[in-house]
Amino acid sequence: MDLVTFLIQLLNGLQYGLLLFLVASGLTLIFGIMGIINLAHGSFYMIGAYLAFSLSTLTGNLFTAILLGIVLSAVLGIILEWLLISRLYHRDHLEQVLLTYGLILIFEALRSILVGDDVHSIAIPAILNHSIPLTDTLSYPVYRIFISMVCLILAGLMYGVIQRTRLGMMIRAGASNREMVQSLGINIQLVYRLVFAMGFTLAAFAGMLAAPISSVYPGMGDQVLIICFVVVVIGGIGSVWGALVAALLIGLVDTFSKVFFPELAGITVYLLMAMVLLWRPEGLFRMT
Amino acid sequence: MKYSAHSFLGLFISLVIVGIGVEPGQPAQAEETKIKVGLMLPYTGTYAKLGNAITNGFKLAVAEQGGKLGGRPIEFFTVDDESNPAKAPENASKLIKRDAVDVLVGTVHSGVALAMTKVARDNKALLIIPNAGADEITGPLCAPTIFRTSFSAWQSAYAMGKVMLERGHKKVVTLSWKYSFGEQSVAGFKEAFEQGGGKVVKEMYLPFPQVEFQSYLTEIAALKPDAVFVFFAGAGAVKFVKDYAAAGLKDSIPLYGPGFLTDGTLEAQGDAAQGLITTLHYADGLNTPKDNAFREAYQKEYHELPDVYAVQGYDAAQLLSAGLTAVNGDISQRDELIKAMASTTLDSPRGTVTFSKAHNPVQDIYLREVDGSQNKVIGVAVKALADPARGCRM
Amino acid sequence: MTEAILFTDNLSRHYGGIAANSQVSITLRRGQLHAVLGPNGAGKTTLINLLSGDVAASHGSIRFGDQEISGFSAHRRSRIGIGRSYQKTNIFPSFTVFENTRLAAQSRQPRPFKIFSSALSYKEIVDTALSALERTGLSDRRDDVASTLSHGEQRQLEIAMVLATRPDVLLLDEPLAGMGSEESAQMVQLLKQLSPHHAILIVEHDMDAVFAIADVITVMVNGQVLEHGPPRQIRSSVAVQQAYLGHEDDP
Amino acid sequence: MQQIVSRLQLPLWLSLAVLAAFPLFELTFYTELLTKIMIMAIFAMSLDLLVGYTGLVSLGHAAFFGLAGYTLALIAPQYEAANLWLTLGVAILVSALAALVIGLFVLRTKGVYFIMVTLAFAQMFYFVFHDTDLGGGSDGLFLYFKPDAAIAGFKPFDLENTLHFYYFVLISLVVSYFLLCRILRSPFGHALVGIKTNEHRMQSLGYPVFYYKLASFAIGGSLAGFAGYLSACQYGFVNPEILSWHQSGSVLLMVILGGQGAFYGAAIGAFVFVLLQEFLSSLTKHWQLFMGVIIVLLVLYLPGGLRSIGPLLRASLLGKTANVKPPAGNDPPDIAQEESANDRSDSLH
Repeated sequence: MDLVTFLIQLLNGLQYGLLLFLVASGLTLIFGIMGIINLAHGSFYMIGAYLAFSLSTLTGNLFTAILLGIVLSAVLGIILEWLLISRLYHRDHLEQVLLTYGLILIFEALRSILVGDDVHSIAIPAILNHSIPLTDTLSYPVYRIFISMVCLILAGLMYGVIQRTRLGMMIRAGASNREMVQSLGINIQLVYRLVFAMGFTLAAFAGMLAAPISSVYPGMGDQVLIICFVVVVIGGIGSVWGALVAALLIGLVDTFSKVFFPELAGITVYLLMAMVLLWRPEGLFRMT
Repeated sequence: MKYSAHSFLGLFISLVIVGIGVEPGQPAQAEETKIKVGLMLPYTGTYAKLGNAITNGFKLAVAEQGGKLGGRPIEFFTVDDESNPAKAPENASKLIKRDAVDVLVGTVHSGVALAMTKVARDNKALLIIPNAGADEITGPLCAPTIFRTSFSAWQSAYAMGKVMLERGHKKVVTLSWKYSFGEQSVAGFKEAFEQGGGKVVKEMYLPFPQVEFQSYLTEIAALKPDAVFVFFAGAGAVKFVKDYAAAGLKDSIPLYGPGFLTDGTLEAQGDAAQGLITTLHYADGLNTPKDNAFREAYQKEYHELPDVYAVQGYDAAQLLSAGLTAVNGDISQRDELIKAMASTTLDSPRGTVTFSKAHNPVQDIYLREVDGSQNKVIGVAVKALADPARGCRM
Repeated sequence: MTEAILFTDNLSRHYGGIAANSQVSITLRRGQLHAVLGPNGAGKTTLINLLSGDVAASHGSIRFGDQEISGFSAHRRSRIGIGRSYQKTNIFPSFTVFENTRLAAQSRQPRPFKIFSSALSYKEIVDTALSALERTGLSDRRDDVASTLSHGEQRQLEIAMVLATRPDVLLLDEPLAGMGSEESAQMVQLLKQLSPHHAILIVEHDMDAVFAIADVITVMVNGQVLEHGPPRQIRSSVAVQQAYLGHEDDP
Repeated sequence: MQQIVSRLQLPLWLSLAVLAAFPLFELTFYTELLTKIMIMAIFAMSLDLLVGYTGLVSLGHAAFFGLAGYTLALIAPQYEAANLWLTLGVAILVSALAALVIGLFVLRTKGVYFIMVTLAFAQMFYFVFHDTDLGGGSDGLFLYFKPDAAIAGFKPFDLENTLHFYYFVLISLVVSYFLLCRILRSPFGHALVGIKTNEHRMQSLGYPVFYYKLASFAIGGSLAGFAGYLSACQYGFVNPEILSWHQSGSVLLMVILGGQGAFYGAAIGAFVFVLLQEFLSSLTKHWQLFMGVIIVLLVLYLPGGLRSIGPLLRASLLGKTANVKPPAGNDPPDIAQEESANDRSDSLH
């Protein structure tokens, strides 16, 4: 493999990893702060992608669709938390698993009823629909670079919010000591609602961003969910920083294993997880 | 104290068991004359659209004959196979054993179809496959009672091998999903292509149904072949064609494949698919009287244009009709029925279709070019191509 | 001098920059009831946790007889004869009182993975459990579900479970906490009975009880040993009075 | 001793009698459906040992089910019947070994981690069979003959016969049930329940908790393998989907539906789940919507599963308000109830 190809593959891996991070960060926040294991997180990604499809068909513009989609998914997240998730805080993980598993079935069925089972694609907005020539045969799509930039900016924003703001302080405190937060007079219920809506929106947003390059199809949330679990296990539950590192790691391992051991490509990320478990059962960046 | 709880549950189990024992919906014995057709097709999931098109095609053919085939009214039993092979044996046996259908029709997904084939062989049931192209079905698994009205994986890929040679390509990379239909397509292509002196420099596979192609595209760009042969369908086809174009490869390395690459997906693929050359046993713009009539009737009935799957469903009913007509609707004359079906010549919208010894269609494979939202016919790649039916002992 | 069973040498445990225990060196002897006193946060429970293996030591050594055990897991320490009770009642609330102690006794069964014989068919284990219940005065409640016991009874059960594991060393974290005076007296009586055959370390706030039964007292402040000696010496220690007894908050 | 037929036994024996008599109706399809349900019941009971009695919420239990099925399909000769006893032994052994090895990894984690990690490991096995040529890739493998039960020339029964297969599975179900009840009654079983209830205390009482959990995980995995073997036999077909996480999710659902912490509850769960699925999917193609709603309602309003309906009804009939809502997730597993299914002669109460 020559250097240019290697660098391009590196770019591919990073781009995939950054997108994974966007989905997984919501999952890890919901885990870490609310103590909820959410199997429906993949469905949120799917919902985002279908929102992007429906809304961009409706408005004719992907950016408008994404803006509307963000608002809608935040509202959906708040409703879902209020209606169902809020009843799970004092339940054990088993019941959380089941309820959110039920949600997957419901969301998939609703998707089928409302939008149908067809595969749809979404046009890349004209200003981003270019490619940068890299070699005489290969160009790199600008839209993929755009996605990576957006993911990076969001990662930075999240870091800022969690480290610098009052909400971030509540989030950090909530993760380490729920009772203490309550005794400080912070409305934990409100924090939870915001965090859940944020997690929902992050996953949905990732789905919207990815929709033009992945197309929109039934069952698209499943694969994402399980890989996100691996990200969270490797990174450490509740650690956004860990999720970033793990997602990039998985992006790279997955991309290069496809090149070097195509037969084992599906398995390598799980082997990586097994190794991390042996070394650090609590993940690389367990929040303490 | 615990007694009542447990007896309640025991009673419950008993009731449930007895309940299902009583429930089975035996169709009324009175109408003996009805032919029971079991449609086992995907009505949910990725292939739902294909399942519906096949059903529509089948029912259109039945309707054209006044709701009867071979003079007998048809009663439909439907099962959604969800394209899930794990549930396939059970679903097939549901139709055969519970509903006691006379003919089983299905399905789209090859894995499900293989399981159906097994159940049909075990129960000696009559099976008509309106899509799934796994070579084995009319190869090692062939049986007198099993027919296919669609294609084998080998057929359209083999034709493409010839086409790409004619177009002067020597060095080719292949890419496909790693499952039997994909591998068989690549094998069929390779057979024709390398016989004619071409060379496949690399065979690449990715697990079904993954759609993250970027690293494979990078490798194709690094290998710089004359052309690329791919097998993808549905969602994967949409994404691959778009990614191929976005990576800038469309203009430098031509892309070919069996027609599933651009069938039913053109709306989603948009500009990225324009000009792609594919091979398949059906095409838009055939402009034969039969095809025109079929298209008009289909559009009138279902308010959309038919696709290749609708044709295959339509032909499944035509094939059954040919058999039933020969025995005057007496389905108990199994041997006569099968003989008539195997030797029939179908007047299909796609052209004339006969059946090989292994009961796979012998048909023209068209060369098509994407033009707008249509796969326009631009020629015939191979005339009356028959699957070699390797491994079939019949 | 009575037989020394458990030693610690410069035992320390740090949480971040805070030392919960710092260079604690004590010796537990069979036949000696060793009480640990100190204000809240002095590191008494941490000491028990360190000895029982619930918490790993940052530095220092723990020896059991002539064996270095600071690397042993909690269950291994229990199996060599170190039993502990908890400050916050830590039982199996949904089991019967009998099953709580029986399970404790069963932990000493030589072949743990026998999977086809009835748990109730091991007479020795059953007897051990019954005797532990009898010693703690819970015999007549043995068929009740543990969560229905009163707080004091649950404390007794806590001790019964430790006894059922037949330990040489007993680490008791506030066994009298929340008990009525009658129950307290009963427990004190029990401790006196147990003392000759066991090495006992007890963390307790009830001063009267401690001075009545302890053979040796260690006073801890801020994770460190302040004073060490027989009750008389501790009572007269100026340092202890200043640091602890002077502003005792427990009545 | 005088209670030969205990309170629990009567309904259980009744159900057994109904099951034993069912083939007399000669409804081939439903006999086969019941066969499948009984296999799923074994599978669900094996998971209940982990979830309901050891406190290990595994979302990857299908791995062992599928592994045994694949083992059979891989070692069976293509053109003749395999030996039942040999292949069954090998298949269960493979599942047990896999459970031991996976257990070494996953049992290093707890709680939410455990759930995710079991899911991920099962997914790894899924990809092994899905992506490589080992087991026919995503198309799976066929088994053209059911295993042969002959021992030294004597053939006690023929699995190709639907009825024989039905009774073979029925006996397997009964044997599995009593085996599990016996394990539960043993010191080992009592220790497992102790671990579920208060793992920390078990540790400080001197139990090497890790090894107990590992043993439980291996037993559960083996029994799941037994079920997977039977399932592969029944349909003569294995496919990666049998180890998919939806399969793991379904079996977990069966356990909870029936009520965890009682093996007969898991069996009831399997019956109700499969029948419900049959029923809903015959009504509408969007049956998943109803299934999802039922699951959500189950979690919200009946966390104790169907098993808790009886007490709930009684409580509301008698106007009691106490105990109507079972303490979620912390239900004491019914050692006593399971035991009563066996004889109580050695009870010391």
